[in-house]
Amino acid sequence: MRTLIFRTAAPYLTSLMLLFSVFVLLRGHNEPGGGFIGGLIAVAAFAIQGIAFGVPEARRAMRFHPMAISGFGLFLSAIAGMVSIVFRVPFLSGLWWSPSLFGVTVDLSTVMLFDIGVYLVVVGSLTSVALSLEEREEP
Amino acid sequence: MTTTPVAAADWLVVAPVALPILCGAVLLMVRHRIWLHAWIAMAGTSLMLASSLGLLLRSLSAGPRTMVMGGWLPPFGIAFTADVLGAAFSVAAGAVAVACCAFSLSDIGSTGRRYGFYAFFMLLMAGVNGSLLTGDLFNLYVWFEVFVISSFGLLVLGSEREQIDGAVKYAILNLTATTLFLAAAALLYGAVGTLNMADLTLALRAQTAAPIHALAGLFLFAFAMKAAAFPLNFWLPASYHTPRIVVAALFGALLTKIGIYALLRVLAMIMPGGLESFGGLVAWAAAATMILGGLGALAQSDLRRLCGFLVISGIGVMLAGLAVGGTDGLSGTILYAIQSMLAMAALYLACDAIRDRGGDISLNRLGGLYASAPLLAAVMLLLLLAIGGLPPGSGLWAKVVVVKAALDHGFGWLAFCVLASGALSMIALARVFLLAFWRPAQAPAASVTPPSPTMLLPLLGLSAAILWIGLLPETVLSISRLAAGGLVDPAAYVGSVFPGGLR
Amino acid sequence: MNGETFLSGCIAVTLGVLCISMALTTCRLLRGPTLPDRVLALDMLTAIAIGFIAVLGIKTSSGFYVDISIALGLVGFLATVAFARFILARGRREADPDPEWEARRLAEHDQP
Amino acid sequence: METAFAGLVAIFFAAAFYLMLSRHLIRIVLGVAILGNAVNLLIFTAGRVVRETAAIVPEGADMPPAGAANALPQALILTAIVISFSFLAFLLVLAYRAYQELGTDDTDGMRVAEPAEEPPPPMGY
Amino acid sequence: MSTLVALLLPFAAAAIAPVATRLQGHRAAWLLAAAPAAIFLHFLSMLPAVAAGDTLNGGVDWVPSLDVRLSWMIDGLSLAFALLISGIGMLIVLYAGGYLKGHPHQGRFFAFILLFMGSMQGLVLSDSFLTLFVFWELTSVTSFLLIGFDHGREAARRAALQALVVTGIGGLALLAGLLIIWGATGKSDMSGLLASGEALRESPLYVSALLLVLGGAFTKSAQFPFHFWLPNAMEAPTPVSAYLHSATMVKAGVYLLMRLNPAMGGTPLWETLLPLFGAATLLCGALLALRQTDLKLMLAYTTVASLGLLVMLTGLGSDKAVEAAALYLVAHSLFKGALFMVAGSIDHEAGTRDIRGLAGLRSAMPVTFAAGLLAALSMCGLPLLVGFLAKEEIYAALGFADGWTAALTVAVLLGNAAMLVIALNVGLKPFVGALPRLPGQPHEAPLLLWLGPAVLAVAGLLAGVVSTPFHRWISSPLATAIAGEPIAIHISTIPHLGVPLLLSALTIGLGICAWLASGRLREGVASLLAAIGWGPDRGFDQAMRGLIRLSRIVTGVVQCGRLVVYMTVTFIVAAISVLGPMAASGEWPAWPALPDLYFYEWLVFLLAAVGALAVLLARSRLTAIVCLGIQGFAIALLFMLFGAPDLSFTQFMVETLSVVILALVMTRLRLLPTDRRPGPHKIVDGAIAVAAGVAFGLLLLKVTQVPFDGRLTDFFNAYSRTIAHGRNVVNVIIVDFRGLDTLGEIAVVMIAGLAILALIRIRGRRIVAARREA
Amino acid sequence: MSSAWDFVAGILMIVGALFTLTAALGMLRLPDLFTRMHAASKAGTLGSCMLLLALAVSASDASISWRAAAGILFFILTVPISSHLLAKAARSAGAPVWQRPDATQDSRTDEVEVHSTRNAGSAD
Amino acid sequence: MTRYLGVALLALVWMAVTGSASIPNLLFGLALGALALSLVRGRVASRVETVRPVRAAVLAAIFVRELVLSGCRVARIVMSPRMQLNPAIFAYPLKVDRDFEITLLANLITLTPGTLSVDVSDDGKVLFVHALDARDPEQACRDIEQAFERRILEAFRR
Ligand code: NA
Ligand code: NA
Repeated sequence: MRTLIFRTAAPYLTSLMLLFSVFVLLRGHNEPGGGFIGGLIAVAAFAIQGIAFGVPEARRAMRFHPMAISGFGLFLSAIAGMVSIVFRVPFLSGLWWSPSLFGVTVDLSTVMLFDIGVYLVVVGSLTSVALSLEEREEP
Repeated sequence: MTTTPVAAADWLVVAPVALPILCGAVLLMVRHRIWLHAWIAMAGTSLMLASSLGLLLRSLSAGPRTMVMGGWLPPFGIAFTADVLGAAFSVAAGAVAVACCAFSLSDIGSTGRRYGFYAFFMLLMAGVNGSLLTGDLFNLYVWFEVFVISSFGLLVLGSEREQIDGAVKYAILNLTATTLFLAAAALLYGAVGTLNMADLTLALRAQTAAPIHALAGLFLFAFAMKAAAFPLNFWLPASYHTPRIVVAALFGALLTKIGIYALLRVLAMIMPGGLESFGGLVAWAAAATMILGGLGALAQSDLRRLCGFLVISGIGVMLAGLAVGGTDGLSGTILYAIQSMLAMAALYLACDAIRDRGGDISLNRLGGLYASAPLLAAVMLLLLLAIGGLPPGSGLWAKVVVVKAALDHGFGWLAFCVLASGALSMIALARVFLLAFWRPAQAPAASVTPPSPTMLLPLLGLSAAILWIGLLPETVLSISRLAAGGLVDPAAYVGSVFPGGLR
Repeated sequence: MNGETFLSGCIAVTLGVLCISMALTTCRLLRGPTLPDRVLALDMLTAIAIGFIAVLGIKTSSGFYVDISIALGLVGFLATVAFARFILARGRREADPDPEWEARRLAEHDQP
Repeated sequence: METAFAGLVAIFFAAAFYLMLSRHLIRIVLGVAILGNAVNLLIFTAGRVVRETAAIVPEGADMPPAGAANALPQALILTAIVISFSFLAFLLVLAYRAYQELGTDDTDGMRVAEPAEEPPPPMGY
Repeated sequence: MSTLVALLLPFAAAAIAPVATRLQGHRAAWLLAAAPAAIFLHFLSMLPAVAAGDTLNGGVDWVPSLDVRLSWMIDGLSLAFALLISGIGMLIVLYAGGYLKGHPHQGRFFAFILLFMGSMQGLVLSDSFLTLFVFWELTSVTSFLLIGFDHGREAARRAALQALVVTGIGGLALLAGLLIIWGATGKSDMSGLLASGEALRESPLYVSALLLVLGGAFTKSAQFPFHFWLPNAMEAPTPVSAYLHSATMVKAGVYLLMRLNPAMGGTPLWETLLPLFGAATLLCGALLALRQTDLKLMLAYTTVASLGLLVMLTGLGSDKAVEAAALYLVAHSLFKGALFMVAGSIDHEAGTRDIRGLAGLRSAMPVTFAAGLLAALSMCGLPLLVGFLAKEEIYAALGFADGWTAALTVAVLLGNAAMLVIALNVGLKPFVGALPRLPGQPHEAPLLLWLGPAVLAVAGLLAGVVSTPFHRWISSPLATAIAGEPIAIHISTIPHLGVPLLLSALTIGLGICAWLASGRLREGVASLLAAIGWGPDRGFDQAMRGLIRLSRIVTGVVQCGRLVVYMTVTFIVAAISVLGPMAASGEWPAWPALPDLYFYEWLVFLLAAVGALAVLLARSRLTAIVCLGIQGFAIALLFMLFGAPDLSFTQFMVETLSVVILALVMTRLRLLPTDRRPGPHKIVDGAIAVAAGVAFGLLLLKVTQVPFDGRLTDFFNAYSRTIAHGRNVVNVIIVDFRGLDTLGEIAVVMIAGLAILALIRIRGRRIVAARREA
Repeated sequence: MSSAWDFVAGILMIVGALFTLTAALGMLRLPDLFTRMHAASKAGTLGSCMLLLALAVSASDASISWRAAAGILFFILTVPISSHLLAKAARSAGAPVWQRPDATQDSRTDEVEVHSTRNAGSAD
Repeated sequence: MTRYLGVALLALVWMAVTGSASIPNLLFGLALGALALSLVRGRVASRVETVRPVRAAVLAAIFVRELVLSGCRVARIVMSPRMQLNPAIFAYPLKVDRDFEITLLANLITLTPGTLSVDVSDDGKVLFVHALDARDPEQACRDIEQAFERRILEAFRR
């Protein structure tokens, strides 16, 4: 959309929204949020980027085709479930690993990996939808 | 709270679902490297079939196998339980998938692949296998949706006017069915407080307060719609003839049978009391379905539409078995479903081959194929026999079992309808044989393409399977008996979910 | 008067007022008369919902409500932008006016 | 409270069904959207309803507060919302493409796949 | 050689037939005929045992779970049939080697005929009901292929379909009948059934079982009114006609009746229906035969008549009748097989089968003439030939005991006279007189063509002349099996004075008179039939067309192509499937108490309801979309008010996005905004919608009134933090406790994205097959 | 938290709610899109911000307050942009600007009142 | 330079939002900030030359006051039985010429009493403003210039 004000503000908003989406994603296990909602916020961010600067620019920004990202997300989630085969526990068992970084314990888990997969699927698929609809709308 | 260590072999329970999901994901990641797609898909479906076979063998030798996702003990986690019924359906579905996948190698072009043919295909299979293996009612809904959305994708891949039109009706009606299934599942949860099928089975045999008849009615409605039973069958003839034929083969073989499977699992196993209160109604619906399917097949000139009505006719026979009930009735349903998967897939693929060789799909213009494609004629003859229920086709035995069960349980008129619908199907297909094969060519032959081995082999493979069931039905028949026995007396199923005692 | 009772009283009043505001905005939303009016009303509704959620956050003294408010604000923003984008595109395509717009255009002038 | 929800669910289902009985794809799609919400509400109600207390374990505690809302139906609804949203998006685009390809949103006019005048099959042998 | 090998050998021979024929041409017939020859010898070796009264049983398990065995029961009946099948089969294979010499698909033909032979042999030997049924239907299928062998002609295709439809459907009736018998007696095989015939006859299911079995037998054996398919089947090459439609397949029905006679026979129903239909068939076949000019058609109609005769005799059930049936069965196979082959040879040599143009072939085709004449005389029932024995026995069986048998006797008399006419027409007329101009150059048929008729004709002579061993080895065991009790046949070719001889003489006299006037007789019959007009043959066409028209009408009504109708029916069914059971079982909810809501909660509920209803009433689609947004928002608020922040969160996001996409997509369509349903239509739709909506509301209310079992949630609450390390129980359920749901869910999201992409990007007819790209 | 903050939060809430109410009233009463946008973008924003502020004030946890502040920031960032876009879109689509019925004829020109030579050209 | 500033700002926002000031969180925030900015790369380059914190704070304070005032004014208009309105759109010639400043000004105008920025001309020289009381557009322009435009220039120019 060719409007100066929106174009000036859009990058700030987009990056803030992306940041917020990651925040929502990561805290989903303890508070409302999680991969799906985080993903939706990220989609909104990319959609704003796309509306402001055009679809090609938004596609460039994403670097990969959105559907490839989506596929990767599903792959990640499925793999997160399959890690448990190594530990002789059932599919999709939550495995936790808490390494210490600078004296702070960081909880890493297959569950989080799974949720990141969800996030990526949502981001990829819905961005793909939004961008391809927007592409058709552009004069 | 969590289960004991799981042997690697137990992963077979989830492999038929996890493998295609993984393949689908990878296919999307390499979306533009088209040459990889066919290889990944072929490998994925083959492995999937292999794991389903392994699962069937295991469930035959060691009874139902359960894996609880995340290791959360049932009924809290989602259980995947492979009993003979699920595993057998899964094997049949896998066989169809391998055949269709191989067939598609020369049938689906680069655009179709780039826009996700194989991804849709793999996820469809994931949904189908998930539906067959899951032991959780809500999870069943999820897998339903997975294969439904994948089927949407496959249906519109090509975006021809006909496809869009068919897809509109298909999508809206199917969506209604799955949504109301979801409502039914939620209501059942609200009434009983659990979603695990084994747990539900136990609970509903104890519970009396739940409005079990109305819930059964709702489930019956939803699944009958998925199965395309009269009067909820509209979506099928409206859409199945529109996509590429290999896609139609996949649909015709699998999707309605999942509806039948769900009817078996949910109504026959979980709420048999609810089903009984509908016995007569199901029988009427079954009769109407099969007669309507047979008549519909006779009325068509487009071979694909004809096949669609034959699918419906078969569904009627399966419903008849369900209406009759008992081990014999249910085993008839199961046997019929299994052989019908193979036969319908083969029939659709044969139609594709007919169109290839004959240059048309309408009975009004086809002809002369007996001379120009004798092998195809042989296959078509076999399919005629299989679907019409004549020896040495596979349908014979299924029909015999259903008819015998119906007669034994005092459903003489239903048995008559089964036989009558078989006769209608036989006439319809015999007319196809007469007109498309025996009748001399109607027009000078267009440029006839020689059949490629990737199209011929799947067809022959399926035919071999059909012939095998027709000639040596004992294996499949005893499997279907075991499967039906598992529904009538679900103790083994429940025991595999709750090994340490009930609940 | 205790702070907590005061607060809970305020919360009840606030929720009521917000609901009334929502109802009023809904009236505008239903009345339109043009798409921008409705979009504006929807935007307003989002804003009210943000406030509503904040009040519920105070009522339950839970931390997560504010996140929902923020997310709602962001997505509501997207909605308005998208609608504006759409109105703009349609406005440019003179050959393709919304029939509704044309129909309401005259009536517009008669309103107070 | 369940009564109020049940009433609302009935209204939603009826509204959805009424819309879906229309000939126009747009109204059908709107009906599908409402139907999704109706079912979500139904799931929510079927798991019984309590006021305000979310099923979140407070910091330092091991369990959610007593009387917290039933978490399971919520999780089910989350899954269902996502799925019905995906379907709605698909249906919408499908409706759009149907309008483009078939030139109408009146489903009575969509007779490409099942034409009104189909040639009869050969009557001979 | 074991009987199992004998059962399977024809199929093996069929498998190698195409290859052998490709390598050896028509000479492969000699090789292929070895299979039936071997089988013939095998069964011949059983004669002593069977003649001594033994029944040989055996078999292997086939489908144990259905109690189906590939088993055989060899008594006089099945052995006689087996010998006829393999013996005539051998001759037919040889005959076909000559008849179809040089035909491009001769190998296929051999395969089909051997397949048929195997099926027929299986049919008569089978002990298990289902095995019998399988072979029964296999004979229908193979005859379909054989009749349609000359598929280029529409008549052949029609005849093939007719045969398949009539005999296939009859087979289905037979299946039902057999299954009923199985259910009624608990026996699934013939040997078992023969031992418990009493139980069956007294069962309440006897009548339906009998009617169904008769349905199978009558269609297969071309009994009136199902007789029409058989003459049409003459479209098949002559070897097929000779084999299937004289000696074997059409006798399957007779075989079945004879087989079941001990178990099902003897009842008033049996003794009425069989003679009645048999006599009707006999007369009908005889009448129709008289009007034919084509040799094969004449024979075909007399076959119909003969089958009627056999059915009638089987139905009468007296010892004499059984004897007559046994004799006539053998005699008919021999003379009719021979005559068919003779007719084929004439056709082959003279190039025509029209009786009016045929004469004087005796010098050109002496061997054929001899064989034909011999067979014809047997058919006429002249002394020395087996046909005579049969006819004498028939008349002996009938007598004039009462009015019923008297009527039957008259029928038989007329029928036999007509058959005599045809016999002379086929076996004599073409050979005598002066040789006219013929399409072909007649000279003696090659060995392969005359061998079959000659052997059969001589066999007929031998059986008549040397009747004592014939009776001992063949006909008496056969009659014994039919009757179910020992019967010894003594009739010899030396005529005894009595009523039978008188009737025989009468028959011959009448027949010769008729033959001499056969031209005028033919015209008379033809004009009679023209006056009747409609017959079941034309009826078949009308039935098929009617069936297709009916199916088009039914399909057009049910599958009308209008989504509105589909939806209407769907929702009506949905409403019924919930409300119906509730009403039937009284599962109504209790009258609920007024909900205790805060006023702002009421307002939110109201907002949701208003939003939803406003969507209905909105006069423009934009308003509708925005109202949709309102109800979505209201629901999100409800979720928030009732302890579901995650849901609320998601609902807000999703609802906003939905509205945006809806508006973006939908407003691009230039459409009339309003609902254009007529008023009454709206009321009906509204009623359906309200009924279905109320159904769900009531069911939900009922469910919430059931005490809730919160085990699952208790578990999740207890272990969410402690084991799954998450404080948000909802999210822990989503990603851990029920992670699989989410995996499926994201698969849906991914696929939906991909499908939408495909939908938007692909624009019609772009997917072309890879092979066309190449 | 001390009860003083509770009072502050309560008052903020009430005032915020009243602002929201006026905005909603304005939405209903004001004559055209642009004037309604004034109500929404000013009173509405103020109301919501005050409610968020009340949340920040009453929050037990500093991080919540921080997030509430971030929310206010986001809100103030987004509202003017979205209303600008909507106004621009509506104007370019031809939305009429309401003027007093009793205004003089020359001031009813409906379009931009030019008071400087610099901006004689139209925007679009 | 501004790129790193942006990353740092985003990291700060991250820490505020997550409510944790630990070093891993800071590092993580920096990484996320860098990632987020890289996704909108090229679009945030060198808009802001300099920031004078005090002036900016003053601007912010004035803005808050104006916001409250504008809310009150809308309330007064809406609540009055006969709404005193004289709305119109007028053009405002811009002095600021950088995108960032124009945006800021337009946003401030929108949130403050009686005015609403509708559009910016394509050349970025004119701002079209809708005013509730447009009886004296000249005065309105002067008000805007005095209240905001001058202060923006002060806050963000050397
Ligand atoms: Na989530
Ligand atoms: Na969550």
